[in-house]
Amino acid sequence: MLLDWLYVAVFAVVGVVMAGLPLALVWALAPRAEYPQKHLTYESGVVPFGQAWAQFNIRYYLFALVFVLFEVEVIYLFPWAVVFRDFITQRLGGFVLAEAALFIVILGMGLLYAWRKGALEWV
Amino acid sequence: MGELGAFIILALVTLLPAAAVVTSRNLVRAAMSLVPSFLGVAGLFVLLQAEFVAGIQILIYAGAIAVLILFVIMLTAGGTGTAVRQANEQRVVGGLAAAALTAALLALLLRTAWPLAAGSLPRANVAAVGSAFLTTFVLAFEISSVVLLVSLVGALVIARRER
Amino acid sequence: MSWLWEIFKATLAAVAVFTFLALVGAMLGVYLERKISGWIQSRLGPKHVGPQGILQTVADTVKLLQKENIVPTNADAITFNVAPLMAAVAGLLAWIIIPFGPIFGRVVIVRDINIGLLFFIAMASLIVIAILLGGWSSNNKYALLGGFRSASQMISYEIPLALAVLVPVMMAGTLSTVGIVEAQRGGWLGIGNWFIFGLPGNRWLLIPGALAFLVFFTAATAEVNRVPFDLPEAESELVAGYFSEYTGMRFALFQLGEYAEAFAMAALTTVLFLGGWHGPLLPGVVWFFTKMFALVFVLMWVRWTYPRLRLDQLLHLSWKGLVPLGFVLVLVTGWLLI
Amino acid sequence: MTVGVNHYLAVSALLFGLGLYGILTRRNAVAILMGIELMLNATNINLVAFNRYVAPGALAGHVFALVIITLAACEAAVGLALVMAVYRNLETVHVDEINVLKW
Repeated sequence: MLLDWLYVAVFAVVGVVMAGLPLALVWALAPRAEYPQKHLTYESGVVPFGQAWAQFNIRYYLFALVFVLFEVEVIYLFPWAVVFRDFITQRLGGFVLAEAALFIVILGMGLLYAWRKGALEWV
Repeated sequence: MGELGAFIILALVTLLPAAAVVTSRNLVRAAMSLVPSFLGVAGLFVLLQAEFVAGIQILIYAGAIAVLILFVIMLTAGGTGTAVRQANEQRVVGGLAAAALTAALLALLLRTAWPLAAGSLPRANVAAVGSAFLTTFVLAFEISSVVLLVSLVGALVIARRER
Repeated sequence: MSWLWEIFKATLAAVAVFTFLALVGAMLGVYLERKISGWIQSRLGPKHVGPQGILQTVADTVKLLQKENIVPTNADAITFNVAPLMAAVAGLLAWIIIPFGPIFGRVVIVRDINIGLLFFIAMASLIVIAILLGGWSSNNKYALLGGFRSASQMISYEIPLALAVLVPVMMAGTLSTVGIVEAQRGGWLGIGNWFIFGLPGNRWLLIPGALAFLVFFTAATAEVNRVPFDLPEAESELVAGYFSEYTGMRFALFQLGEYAEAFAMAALTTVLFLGGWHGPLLPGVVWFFTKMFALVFVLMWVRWTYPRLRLDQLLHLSWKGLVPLGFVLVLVTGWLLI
Repeated sequence: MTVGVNHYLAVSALLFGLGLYGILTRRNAVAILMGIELMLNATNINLVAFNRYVAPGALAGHVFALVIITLAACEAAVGLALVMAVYRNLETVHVDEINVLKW
């Protein structure tokens, strides 16, 4: 089991090195013509004005919020899904399904609430 | 020998970015260095044979909570935090207090003789966690959905201006 | 020192998978995309460089190598460089759990992690961070907004992706990809037991299986920002989405990450629903690659047939369509399995 | 020598201290939340370490750590909702500027 994750770590390190290789090549090969106008950000031709940081709008946050809370639900459903068939063989399938159904219904009410209150609207 | 080397690397990968999170002046860089710290902790979980918890740590912490924190930082113009002083004036006192607590914790944790038990965790720990959730910890399983619902409703009410 | 030998083998595997992704994923993918879109619009696509334009993407890469890397004024240089690396590495890591099929009786897979699918979805969720950081660090209003929109789209489609994955996991009872493909063995003509056709025991599972396939493939298309969900980098929308400030090779790294993820999603769909390497006559690996490239063809074919969804329609489809459908599918599969 | 439970306890104590330092000395509400996340991670390391070394039979430590991750997500969600509400009304996220008891 440790070996699998050793492969993951080595893959990450080798990935960063291999992805960095072309960047290093470009650093070595590419020409450098430094003049300030080139570094201006591209605002489709218009001279950039003001700071880049977005003005305040809440809907991005609402979607991230609903995402986090529904992603957390995955913690409970993944082990349930893996172990579901074993419980069926032990004749406990109905009981286990009822547990998960209760879990999903409660969270479904959360989604319904967000839907009715318009938190999922983009406008 | 290998496991100790892996442990040291992962401990560094956890602690150094965590130090960067609490001391960095640029807020988005602080949030960015939060991600390797979470991945380091996930690595420690793997060394502790807690594979499912490591997967969930990567998925929820590094993939969802870090994204939420990045969103809020960028939305509240925290990104411009570079110009604003980040640490408040009680930096020295805070540092001392934190160091004192850490020293006390270390003394307490390292000196007590924990009742170590031999044996190793079940290999397929997703199935083991699943059956634990569905049999012995059913209450935690169901209460968590209620907690999620309550926090979703609460967060939506707080964040949105009532129209 | 056995683990030193293991690290050596892992590096070899990593280099092999990365070159496979860079060559087949990025270069061949871009070439196929241009040829297929040309063919769909009854024009020829690249033809001059090399026979039938096969070397076109090689020429593009060499050109990219000479492009200067420009970092916009007072952008955060470190984040600006880290974001494309993160996207490319996350795309690469997703390939660890993809089983290519048996050669000489042994299944060719980098490592069969026993929380395979959870690891895959975790890697897919790391790309959102790379996109957000890329958008923010370019210090360009449009790149930042493009980063927000693209990140919102990708996180909204991660929930249906995870829910659709639950259906095959419930049928197979394991998270490891090899286990899921093994559970789809046998059946009529070697096809009967694919999860898209339900389990041999009860064929009623055909309905949730096929629906889960559709939900998964739609969510996968959205995860990879391809039309009809490629609003963030659409020409008609913001300048060029989150990578409008990225020039030269860094832009190519974002593309490599995206194509690697697109191929990984196509490969995972074959593993989960279309029986991985199972097929009537041909050897396993051939079946796996034909199914994978068939799905890649569908991804490219959809690009020229569907109009682009507006962002609110896109989020509407996910939160009000796919997520409730995902919940219902999980419950129906559970009910049918009892 | 092999990695014992004390190694993990040392790492989690240090992480806990870093998180506490972050909370005590940061002005930005979101940075304080990051400190809280670090402290929660430290407790998770402890739980999983004890489960591995002290009680390897049942998976109580893993389940507890998963519930803590759930609560950390809920806490982050509600905490950041508060930060957004404060930012909308008071135009600031710096905690020492939020001293007006009335909105």
